[in-house]
Amino acid sequence: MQTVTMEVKNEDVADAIRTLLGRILALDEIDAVMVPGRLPGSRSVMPLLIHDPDQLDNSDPLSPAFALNAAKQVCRLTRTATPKRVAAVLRPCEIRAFIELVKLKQGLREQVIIIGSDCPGAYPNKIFDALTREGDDSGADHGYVKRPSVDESSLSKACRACEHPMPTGADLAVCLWGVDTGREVMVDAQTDSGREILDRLGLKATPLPDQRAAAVETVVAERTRFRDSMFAETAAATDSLEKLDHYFAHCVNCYNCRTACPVCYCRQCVFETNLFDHDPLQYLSWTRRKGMIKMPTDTIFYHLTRLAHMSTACVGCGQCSNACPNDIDVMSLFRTVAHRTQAAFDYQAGRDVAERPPLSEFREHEFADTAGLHWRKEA
Amino acid sequence: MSTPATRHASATDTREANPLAIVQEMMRACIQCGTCSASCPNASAMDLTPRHLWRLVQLGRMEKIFQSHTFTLCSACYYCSLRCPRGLNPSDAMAEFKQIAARGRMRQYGDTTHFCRDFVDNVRRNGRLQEMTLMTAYFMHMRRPTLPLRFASLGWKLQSKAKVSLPTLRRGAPKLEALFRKVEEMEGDGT
Amino acid sequence: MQSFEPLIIAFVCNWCTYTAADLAGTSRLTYPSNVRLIRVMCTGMVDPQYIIKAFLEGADAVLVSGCHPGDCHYINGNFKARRRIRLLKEILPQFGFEADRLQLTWIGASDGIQFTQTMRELTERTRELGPVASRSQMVF
Amino acid sequence: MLRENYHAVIIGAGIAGIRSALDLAETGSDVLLIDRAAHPGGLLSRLDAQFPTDGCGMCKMLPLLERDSAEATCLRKGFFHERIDFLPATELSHLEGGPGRFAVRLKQTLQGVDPQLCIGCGACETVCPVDMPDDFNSGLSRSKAIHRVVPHAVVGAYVIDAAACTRCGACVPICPTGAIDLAFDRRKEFSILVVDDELSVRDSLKEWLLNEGFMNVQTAESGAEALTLLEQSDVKLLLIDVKMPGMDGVDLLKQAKADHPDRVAVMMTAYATVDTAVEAMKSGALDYLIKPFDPQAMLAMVNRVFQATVSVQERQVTAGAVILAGGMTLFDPGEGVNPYGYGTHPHVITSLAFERVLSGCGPSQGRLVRPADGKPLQRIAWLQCVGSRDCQISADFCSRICCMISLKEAVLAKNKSNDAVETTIFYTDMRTFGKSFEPYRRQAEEERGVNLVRARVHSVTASPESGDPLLRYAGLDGRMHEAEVDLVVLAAGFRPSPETEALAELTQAERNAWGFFQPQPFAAACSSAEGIYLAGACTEPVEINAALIQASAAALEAGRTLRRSGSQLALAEGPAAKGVAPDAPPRILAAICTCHGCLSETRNTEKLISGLTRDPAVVQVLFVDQLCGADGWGPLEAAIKDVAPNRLLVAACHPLRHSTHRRALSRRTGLPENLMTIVDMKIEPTEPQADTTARSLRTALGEHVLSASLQMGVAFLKHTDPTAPEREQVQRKALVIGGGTAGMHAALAIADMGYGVDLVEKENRLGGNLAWLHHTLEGHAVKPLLDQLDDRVIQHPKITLHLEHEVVNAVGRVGDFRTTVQNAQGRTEILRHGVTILATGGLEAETTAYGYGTHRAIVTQQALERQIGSGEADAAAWDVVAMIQCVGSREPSRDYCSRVCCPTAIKHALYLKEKNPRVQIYILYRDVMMTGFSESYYTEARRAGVVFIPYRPQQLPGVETSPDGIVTLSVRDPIAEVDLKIEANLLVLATGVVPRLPAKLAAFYGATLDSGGFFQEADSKWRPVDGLREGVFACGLALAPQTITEAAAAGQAAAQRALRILCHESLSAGHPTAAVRHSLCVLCQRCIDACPYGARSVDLEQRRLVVDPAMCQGCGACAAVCLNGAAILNHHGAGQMLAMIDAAVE
Repeated sequence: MQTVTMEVKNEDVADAIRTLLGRILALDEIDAVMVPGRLPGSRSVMPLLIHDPDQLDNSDPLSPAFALNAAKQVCRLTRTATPKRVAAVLRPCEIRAFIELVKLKQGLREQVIIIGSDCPGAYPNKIFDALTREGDDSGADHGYVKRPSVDESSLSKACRACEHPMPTGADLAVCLWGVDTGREVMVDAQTDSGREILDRLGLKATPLPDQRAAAVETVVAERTRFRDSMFAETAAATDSLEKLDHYFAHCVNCYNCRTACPVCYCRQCVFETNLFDHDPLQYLSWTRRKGMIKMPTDTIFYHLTRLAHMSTACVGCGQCSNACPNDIDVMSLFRTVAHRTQAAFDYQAGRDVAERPPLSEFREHEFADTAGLHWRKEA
Repeated sequence: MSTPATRHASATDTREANPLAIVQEMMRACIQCGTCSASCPNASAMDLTPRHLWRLVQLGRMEKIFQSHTFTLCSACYYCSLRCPRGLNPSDAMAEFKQIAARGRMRQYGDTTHFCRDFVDNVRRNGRLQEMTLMTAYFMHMRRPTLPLRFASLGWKLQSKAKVSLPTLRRGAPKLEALFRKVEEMEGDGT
Repeated sequence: MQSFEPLIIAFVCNWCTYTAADLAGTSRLTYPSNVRLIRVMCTGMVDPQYIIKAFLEGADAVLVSGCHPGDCHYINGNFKARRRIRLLKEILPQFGFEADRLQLTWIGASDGIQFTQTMRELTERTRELGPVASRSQMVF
Repeated sequence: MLRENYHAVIIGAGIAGIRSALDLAETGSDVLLIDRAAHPGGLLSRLDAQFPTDGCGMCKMLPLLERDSAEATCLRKGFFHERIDFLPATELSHLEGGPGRFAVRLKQTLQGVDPQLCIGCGACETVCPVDMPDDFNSGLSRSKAIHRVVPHAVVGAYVIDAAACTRCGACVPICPTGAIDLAFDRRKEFSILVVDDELSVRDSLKEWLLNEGFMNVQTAESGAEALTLLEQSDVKLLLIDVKMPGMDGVDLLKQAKADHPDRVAVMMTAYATVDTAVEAMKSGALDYLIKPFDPQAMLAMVNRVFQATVSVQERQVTAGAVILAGGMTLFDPGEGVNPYGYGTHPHVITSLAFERVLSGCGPSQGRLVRPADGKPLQRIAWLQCVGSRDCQISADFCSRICCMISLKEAVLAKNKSNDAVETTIFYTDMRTFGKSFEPYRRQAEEERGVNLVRARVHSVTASPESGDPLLRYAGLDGRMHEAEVDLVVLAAGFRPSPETEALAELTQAERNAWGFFQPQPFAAACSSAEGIYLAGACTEPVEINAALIQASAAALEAGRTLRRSGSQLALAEGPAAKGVAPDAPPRILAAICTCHGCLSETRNTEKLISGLTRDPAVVQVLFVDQLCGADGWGPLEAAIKDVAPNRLLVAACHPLRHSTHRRALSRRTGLPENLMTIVDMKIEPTEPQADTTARSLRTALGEHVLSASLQMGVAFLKHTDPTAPEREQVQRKALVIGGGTAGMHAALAIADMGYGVDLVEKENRLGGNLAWLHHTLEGHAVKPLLDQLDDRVIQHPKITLHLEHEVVNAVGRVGDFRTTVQNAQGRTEILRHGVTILATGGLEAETTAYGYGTHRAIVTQQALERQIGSGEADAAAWDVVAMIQCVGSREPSRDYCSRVCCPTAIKHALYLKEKNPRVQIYILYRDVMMTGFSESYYTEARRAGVVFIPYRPQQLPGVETSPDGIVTLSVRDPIAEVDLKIEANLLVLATGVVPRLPAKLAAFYGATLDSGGFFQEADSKWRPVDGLREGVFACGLALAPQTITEAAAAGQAAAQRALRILCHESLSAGHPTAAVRHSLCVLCQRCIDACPYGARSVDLEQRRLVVDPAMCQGCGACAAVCLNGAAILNHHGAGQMLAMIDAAVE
């Protein structure tokens, strides 16, 4: 079955999705569902791994925020083959991150049924935190789905610049745009496993509405516009070493950005290894040469290296900026660079699990212009 | 045009059974590289290149070979033999064709054969070449009344420049006669 | 600006370009003393980190040079290097390191003259570009 | 320096000699490698790129196991292995004894420059007045009499061409290290006696000689006086007048020679008595001079005699075996008829010279210009078969590699010119016989636009207008063509190298009609003399691939002889030097060469010292003079013992020069070699001082740079991991899969060396294709070979035979494989082994072309051979037999030449002709691939009357059958321009060879297949039988289409390569080697993809990444791809690199 429809009662789209999850959890081969949910006693959203269908009530599959990118959590569940599979409700950026991690052998794609939905975006952690603390998150919940009534500008910058809000790569895509969500949501199978699952849920088949494509296009166009202006701003803000230094002036080498980064998959960053446990003499030698150095050292070195290491895998989820204690806009810079580096290799992070990371392969005949002195050719 | 592959001569063939045998023997190792043809100063006048000819030899295409006048144009400069990478002797093979043509009294080469024979006879008889008697004898043998006309203008030109000698005494003849006899003896077959 | 002498760090592969450098030496060809050679086993072992480090620490240009395609002692290290340089050529220019400051060349064992020429041209080009803007004031 | 006893002496240090030497050294032999030339590398030292890789890659010959035993450096710079001694400019002068106990006398010609002292500064070259053609660049550029032998050479770099040298002496004082010896002293002492009855002759001779520096000249006016003088002094050279009163010259000569046969005598004679002088040469005179003689000629002769006396050093060593690897030499197109005007037409050069034109260190520095006038090249023509396939000059053989060389040169020229240059190759048959050659040709022709013209150009003339070469040839269209080009490249063939004749005499090894050494039937590496083996092109012109296979086979045969004669091999296990504890703080001793005082003069040494010792890791800085000589290393050794450093930094010129010293120092002091680093100071001569011609030296590095270089050296050493690498145990047993020719040879070779072999064969018998092969092209019967191999294998105590077994699974790595084999009944058995040899063979390809299978008169070559073998073939009953070559071969679907089909067709044609001289045989072909000496059989077949008809793949011959048993072929003969109908009694199809190597089986051992389904070699030129993954080898038809002899050699080569592993109890890593820091590793496995050698894998049980230290070659690709330093390259680690960068910017 390709596409099914689910009835929306009381305009509660999230509940319709909970029903879907309930049916999936009822399947024999599915052990548990990982889905964002509200922690009991708090309004905070975290990924929950639910086995008991009754606990689905705690889930918030269309949560307006994500404290962390759950891709790494999916990896924890799929590192090795298990007899049964899990299902996971993921945001498009989480799906892309997971696909990148699968390429890096951190998880097994076939161990998880991925359920994604059109992503209206999320609040930055701090704003969402503030909203929940105020105790009234109705605006951050119900109204959120009914975009565009939500104030776009309060959404995370990463989300506003996200030109891939569709759950590409999911087994099941919950379609919200171009669909009358007051009445129904549609679930589209995007893979063979997705189709198999749908076959067994006993839901009503339906075609996707024609107006969906246009609705999606509108969202993507708006975000692309935002993205491009963000690129321009960021590039201008960092186009010299001086500006770059300024950009990272508040960085304290806490490495939170890389801990929050879903695709930074190293157990320990090279900058935290003994390679950077410099000999005291080394610091003295540096300051002797330069007259003055900032402590801790290697800040720009770290960020540039991380760009070299990870920009081709960046999925633009924005968790790096979320995680920065000093509000450095790491995401904007990363995305600006990633856009160029991924384009250079005709690569798009998370697009296709079959595509190999650009630096994991090479061809004999490619990039002929990269070798040789450029100005010589011009002459 | 398709033709069946003609039988191929082997070393045991007698000259009578296969007149080509001796040339085939000489030219079998030819690899058709064309060095002979490119080297040949007369190639431009030939209807078949020497290489073409050797190929026909290998294929035993007697009739095609003797439809061609290529070998009659060989001036025996031996360029081809000097350069043949197979170490063959195409010049000698050309000479062999001339022999076959002469022996076989092939009409199409009558001009050449008669001229050659009359030339030799003339020298043998006179001890040197006497152009007038040579041409007279040649015309007689050819029995073609129109033939002398073809040579008339050339003859006139030569005569005006005193290039044609008048009949003289057969001074050198007796000495040469011994030479010719010896050659006959050596060749054995009297051709 | 006139007295600016650039510092160039060249990562050269042990098999080809280093041999070319030696050949230049034995042929009594000279190249600018602006160049510091760092011999590596293969261009394929040049981690992007090294290049970034070199630029941040004071190199005005970085050259990575190895065997011609197909010639790599380790079969395909130079192809891997080419991708890394391609990557860095997207990243570094964004931050004020002009693209010309990072170069990849194939210099074979017999190319002693080409080696010195490349070194001279790169030095000259870097001299034209001048020092990396504002790096000397940075304290990262 | 040299040893006295060697396991093997190898004559010829071209690539085959180097391969044999390395193979023997790697299996524990001490090897003496000699070469007539002053440098190793042979012909290939002059080539930058080979076909079909268009690259060099010679360094891929270096050891992959125990890498530290050799220097990791470009082989063109020099060649160092701890068990190989190389003697340049050395020839064999005498050989005695037999296998296991050869007494070898060698004659080394000293080159005038002491290689131990020469630092390659080149000062001498700048003052040498003699300008002469540069041999290395084929005379296309100029050099001096004192010159560098190979531009890249680092050690023994300079030599003096004694014939050209004028002994002006200018180079002697200018040499900063006193390395040049023109033997002036010995010249002064050299005793010459002039005997002539004429006073004027005696006086003038004496004067001339004195002027030339010969100060010890005596004269005698009669024979009697001369004899007295001879008794009194040790006269080296006599100049004797033939006609003298009393005792005449010849009598004197006889008496003088009677006592001292070594004495050299030259006769002086008037024209009238030349006959007497010639006669005198029979009595031992070296030569004669005709009076009145030219003083220059006389002096040249005296100089020659003098040089021969002083510059030749005799050496005597013992050896267990001798390998002849003298290679081949280029045919001189100027010889004989010279139709192409080589040497007279300025724009005609040889293919070897064109290699120099292409080279970055060639006459035009790699620019594509015409050598004679520098005109940019736009049109180049190659003429094939110059000096080959030419019966006129006794060269009825094919030089085999010229076709591919020309194709390659054309492609390289295209590369250099961005495809702008027009390239045309004039050829007879394009012999693209190797497995990757056919695609190379197609690519060159179709993609790169190299014109291939099937025509032979008969001569080259000059265009009257431009002087450019003008070519004339007969096209296939029967018309004459002319082409004007800028440059003609003669694809000159090859001849035996000049010393072959002398070597044959000394060794008693037989030669063939062409002067090359003659191998034994089915044993390409065996000469006719016991204990004397043959490697490389000394037996036939061959490409690199075949030369190396044969070289490895020769090493195997030599090794077998050594074992049989009980030689002890000197394989030391484990590093001699003790390691350094990883946590010991670095203590660096820095030793800086002052190089003949140059440093102290120009440097502020105090500043250097304070700069270095600022880092407490540097415990002492030492200035030593002449670290390059033995003098320097003495004080250094003392300092090491005194200071007890655990790292050593040396600053001197050319690190490679110090290889031997460094090894010796490590052995004596126990400081591991990998903790010693040599920084190249690049020593250069200064400009001459105003008051003297002498030069001093300076380092070419500026003061600042030198300091930075030293600091970088310190950084490198300080951050190096001193831990000695681990060793992995070896299962000292081999698995050979396939019991055909190659497999049996491999199994026997390994078993004969004392290691166990499991031989697994699918069939119920051994022999493979030998079972149906009847005889070879050369006429050797195959059955006896099969019987002999079969007997030996079955009876060999070290071979366990598994007939009717198949491999069903295998795991493991080099040194430790576990293979599961299964028999027909399904019973399995697990075999443990350290190496795997894939010899699964190949088959005749199947076909449905040309009506095969529809008519009994249409058979394959194999079927015909079977019929011949069984006696079924009734040649007498056949009038016409036709054969079609390249059936299904050399087409995109099967893109290789099967190589054996042309020889097989011709073999069968000759057989049928012999049985029935009247049978007509037609062979339809595309290119006749009768390479090397098999060409003569092609000639023979042509002579026997076999008709060869070329066809093009675009227009295949037609075949029709009739019920009466006649097969009718229709084909157009392009030369005769006739359509032929051949009515044949038998049509024989050459369908070629296909390998029988299942991809799954190969994959068990980490091997891959090439596009033809053959085993993919690690490198088609330089590692012809190795898999990319160490420990897996292939031979026979599983490797490539091969003849029986080639398969046997490949089997032995594979065995020899395998023995490198089996001869070790354990294998160790070299430096650098990759490793894993497990605490950081998250198993993303990007390093596994990056490793070109398959040395990395995941240990599934322990869930961790492992590196096989023996397989790792230390390229560092893994470390560069690993983001957080979990994959590291020891001894070239990130810490070292970052520290060096810091030091570089100081």
